[in-house]
Amino acid sequence: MKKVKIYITLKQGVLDPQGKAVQDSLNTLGYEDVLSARVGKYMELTMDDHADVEKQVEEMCVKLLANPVIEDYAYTVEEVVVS
Amino acid sequence: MKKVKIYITLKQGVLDPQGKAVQDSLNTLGYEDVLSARVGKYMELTMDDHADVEKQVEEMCVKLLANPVIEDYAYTVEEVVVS
Amino acid sequence: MKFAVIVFPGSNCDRDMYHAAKDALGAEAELVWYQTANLEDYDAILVPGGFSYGDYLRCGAIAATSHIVTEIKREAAKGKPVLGVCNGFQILLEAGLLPGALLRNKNLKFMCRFEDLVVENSKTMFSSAYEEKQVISLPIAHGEGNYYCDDATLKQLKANNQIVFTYANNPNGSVEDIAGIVNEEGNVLGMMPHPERAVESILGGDDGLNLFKSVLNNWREAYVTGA
Amino acid sequence: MLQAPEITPEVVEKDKLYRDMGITDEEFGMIKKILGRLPNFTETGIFSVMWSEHCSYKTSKPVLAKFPTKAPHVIQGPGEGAGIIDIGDNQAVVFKVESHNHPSAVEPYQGAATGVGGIIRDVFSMGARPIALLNSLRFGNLTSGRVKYLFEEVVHGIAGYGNCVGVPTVGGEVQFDNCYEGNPLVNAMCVGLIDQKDIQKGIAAGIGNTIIYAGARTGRDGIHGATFASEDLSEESESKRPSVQVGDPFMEKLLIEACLEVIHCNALVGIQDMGAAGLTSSASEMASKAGTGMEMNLDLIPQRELNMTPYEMMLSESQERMLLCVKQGEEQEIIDIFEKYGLEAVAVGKVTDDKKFRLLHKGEVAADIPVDSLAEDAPVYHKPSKVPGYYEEFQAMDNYIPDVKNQAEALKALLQQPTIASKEWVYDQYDSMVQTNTVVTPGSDAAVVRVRGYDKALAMTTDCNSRYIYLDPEVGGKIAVAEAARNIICSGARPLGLTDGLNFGNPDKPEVFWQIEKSVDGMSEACLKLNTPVISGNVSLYNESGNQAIFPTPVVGMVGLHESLDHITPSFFQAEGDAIYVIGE
Ligand SMILES: Nc1ncnc2c1ncn2[C@@H]1O[C@H](COP(=O)(O)OP(=O)(O)O)[C@@H](O)[C@H]1O
Repeated sequence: MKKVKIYITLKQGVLDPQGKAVQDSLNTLGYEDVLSARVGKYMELTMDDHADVEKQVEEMCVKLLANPVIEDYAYTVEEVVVS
Repeated sequence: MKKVKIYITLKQGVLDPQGKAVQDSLNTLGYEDVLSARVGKYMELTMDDHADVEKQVEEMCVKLLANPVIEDYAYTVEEVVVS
Repeated sequence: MKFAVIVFPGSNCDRDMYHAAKDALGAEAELVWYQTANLEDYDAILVPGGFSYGDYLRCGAIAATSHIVTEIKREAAKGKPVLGVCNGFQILLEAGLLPGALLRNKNLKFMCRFEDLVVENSKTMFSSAYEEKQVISLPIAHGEGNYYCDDATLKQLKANNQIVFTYANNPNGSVEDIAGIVNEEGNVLGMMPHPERAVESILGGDDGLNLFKSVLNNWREAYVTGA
Repeated sequence: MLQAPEITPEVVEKDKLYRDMGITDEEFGMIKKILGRLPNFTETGIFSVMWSEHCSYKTSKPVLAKFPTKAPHVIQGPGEGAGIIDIGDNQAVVFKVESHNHPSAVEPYQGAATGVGGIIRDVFSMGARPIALLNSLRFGNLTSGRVKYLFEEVVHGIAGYGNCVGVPTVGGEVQFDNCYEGNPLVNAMCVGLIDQKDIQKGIAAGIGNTIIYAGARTGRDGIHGATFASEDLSEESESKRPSVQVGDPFMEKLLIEACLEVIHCNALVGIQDMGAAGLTSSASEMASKAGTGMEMNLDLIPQRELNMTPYEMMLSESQERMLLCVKQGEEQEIIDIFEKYGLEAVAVGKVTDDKKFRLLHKGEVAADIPVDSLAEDAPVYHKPSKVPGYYEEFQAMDNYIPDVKNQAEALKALLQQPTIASKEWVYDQYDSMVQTNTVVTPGSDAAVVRVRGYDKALAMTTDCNSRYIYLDPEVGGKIAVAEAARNIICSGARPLGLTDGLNFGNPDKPEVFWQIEKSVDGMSEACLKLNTPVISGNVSLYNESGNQAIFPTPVVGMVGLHESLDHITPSFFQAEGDAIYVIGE
């Protein structure tokens, strides 16, 4: 089995109102060292082993998981160690 | 400067309707090897250098960024290499 | 003229759209479950608002991968009118039938109220019953209606006169106050405000009715001899 | 405490484990007598939730009996998922209010969201289409960060759920007072519309008929929610809670559509939602109401997590689940409808003739309990009541007449009070127009929703000024009902009836119990005078934190009928030059 971790972030240049709100709240709470915040998505998939896992993940990101107009994505694929 | 990456996930056992919808949709699209999907948040903070960055991040997660009743969090702190 | 109102799991303005077409406009209309094989029998396609698939992942993203969207694309390519409202607009964007994307409202809140819109282009098949620059009032009800596109796309939208409606008082942060756009061919309209909620004066206004009338009139002119 | 198997009945008794579940020593004795043996761990859990205040109304029942509940236009009074009133043309209106106070204090977004989901299920399980939502909220003063957070998240939660399921939120009320600081109140009301021929009941009738489970899978969420709702909020309650219930409004929307299709099947015998105490209460109540028994095989229950014990399955409060009784041999027709909507529907048991509630798990009997002992025959207590000292003090005081020097300043100061100020910030976030029937949107005295296709409309409102009730529960109770009725009348409608949400402190305190009695007396008297029977309601007790009880807050949700759309009157000035009248004293 594989554990796939996918990180989806807003493209540089796309306004991130949620990130802005997080930054403002943190600054208000006294964390003035926070210069910027961006909010994205983090997904974990568990997948059956398969020759093409990486290729499939790439496809899934393009077809569904990320919207190329506004988002970038990155992922890692790890072996699940069954203890 | 530091780049802080924060991963927020739903606690084990907490219902994740979004993850379920993503899994169903991936399965329908033909990715039948996807056995489960969980959707969480991914945040990137840029912070000024500071002795206590780690401590501050820990605090921020507890106070604002994660909801301890239903969410877990993890983070990494990296040096920003200015090129 | 026969309208199809597409019903996705989680659509919730489907009946409202149906009543607008059937009762207020007086045309034929049918609710069409998303697993229906094809849309050949219909003259126009309405993609209603709501929360298809719970708005999970991204609004409209999961619905956009369904088979019926392939059929909508096929009918759109034939030149049939396709109207997407609110979640319907989000689905059309995710499906690539219209350019751009919708982000969360600038204030991060869901908003439900009447807003004034300016009719920027009254030459489309959806807006010909309005006057150019007419100000109309339609309800909005969305949390992610903040229209975004890159500069190149914006230039194109302007050059082709694809911006049909703008907000008089931008409520959500949309680029250039955009509330609704058409595709280059002019037969696919996506908009966040709800024309189907404004077709009877007892519900606060009927400024939305002319949008449906435009579609009907244009269809009659094109297909009904002697009209 | 959750791993049941190794805990023997003897251990449950010896270590008094039942106490942790909220069962008293006397009640444990009653259970032994009912069973004629020691209850096992699972059975003890089942009794504990069914005998909790939330399910059994064991302390409030004698008081509730005072409410007038009958009138020629009442089709269904208290006792089913929601009450029903005739509105002519063979149609009826269905409504009920429900509290979700404790869950909202712990996790405000999900607590409020699942509160909305629960009350919607109560209404569509009667066969009605939900056409409107209202709510009644109480928070501490908006001075602390925690209160602001609770307020914002509760409103987000109500919006998040209601907007997604496509039921307009058309009204409500918000009050801020220090007494709610540690224990906010979140009451939600749902109104539905039904053709009288479609009315359903939550019964498991017909020996041999099949029990079908539909909707979301069962997880370990909210185990012991019902008992939790019947305790005060302490530091402990956070850790006691295994896992918070998360709502899935998308699933609920599909359930609404599927169930409203299923009610037209001849195969359907009864249907009920799984609310508080989930599978346990829905199953045992359906059998008890029908005078039958029920056997379920827990191995067949759709489960979200591995290795769930019978105890966990029976006490889970996972949301968006329904239980149906279906004619034997005609199951597939029903299952097919759920499948069309992508929902799981599984046969899990059958109706029996022995009036027993029997659960099988992995080839063993996990529970075997006389079903009436769980529902109808749960214990009832007559608590002592005592006039509070504060009340006698207040009554002895002279009437206070405020000395207002500058009327304009006083008015401004009043209008700045959050409780009085505009609530637009709240209702702007609710989709109040979906279904395109809302004639009067939030902001008026009562919301008005027309009945499509007929020259009639329904007016609805929630009201309760808890300060008045604190000062004098009996007079305050009358005021609450009268205020609701005035709001309905001002909108141009005739009041039909009401649902009540009784939110009080710990009833074991005689002063609190007195407040409950007196407010119900006052409300009942007003109901009789106004001919507005009580057709449904909800009780939430133990609303205390740090020993401070909330003000007594019996929320009134009232519905009225406009016999013509021409009668609809909004509460704001219409045109310049119109005359303004003041009527009354
Ligand atoms: N305060 C009340 N006034 C009148 N009826 C009430 C009151 N509280 C509860 N009831 C009635 O008792 C029945 C059971 O209530 P409840 O357990 O809340 O319903 P459910 O099982 O749907 O959650 C309902 O029919 C309800 O209308």
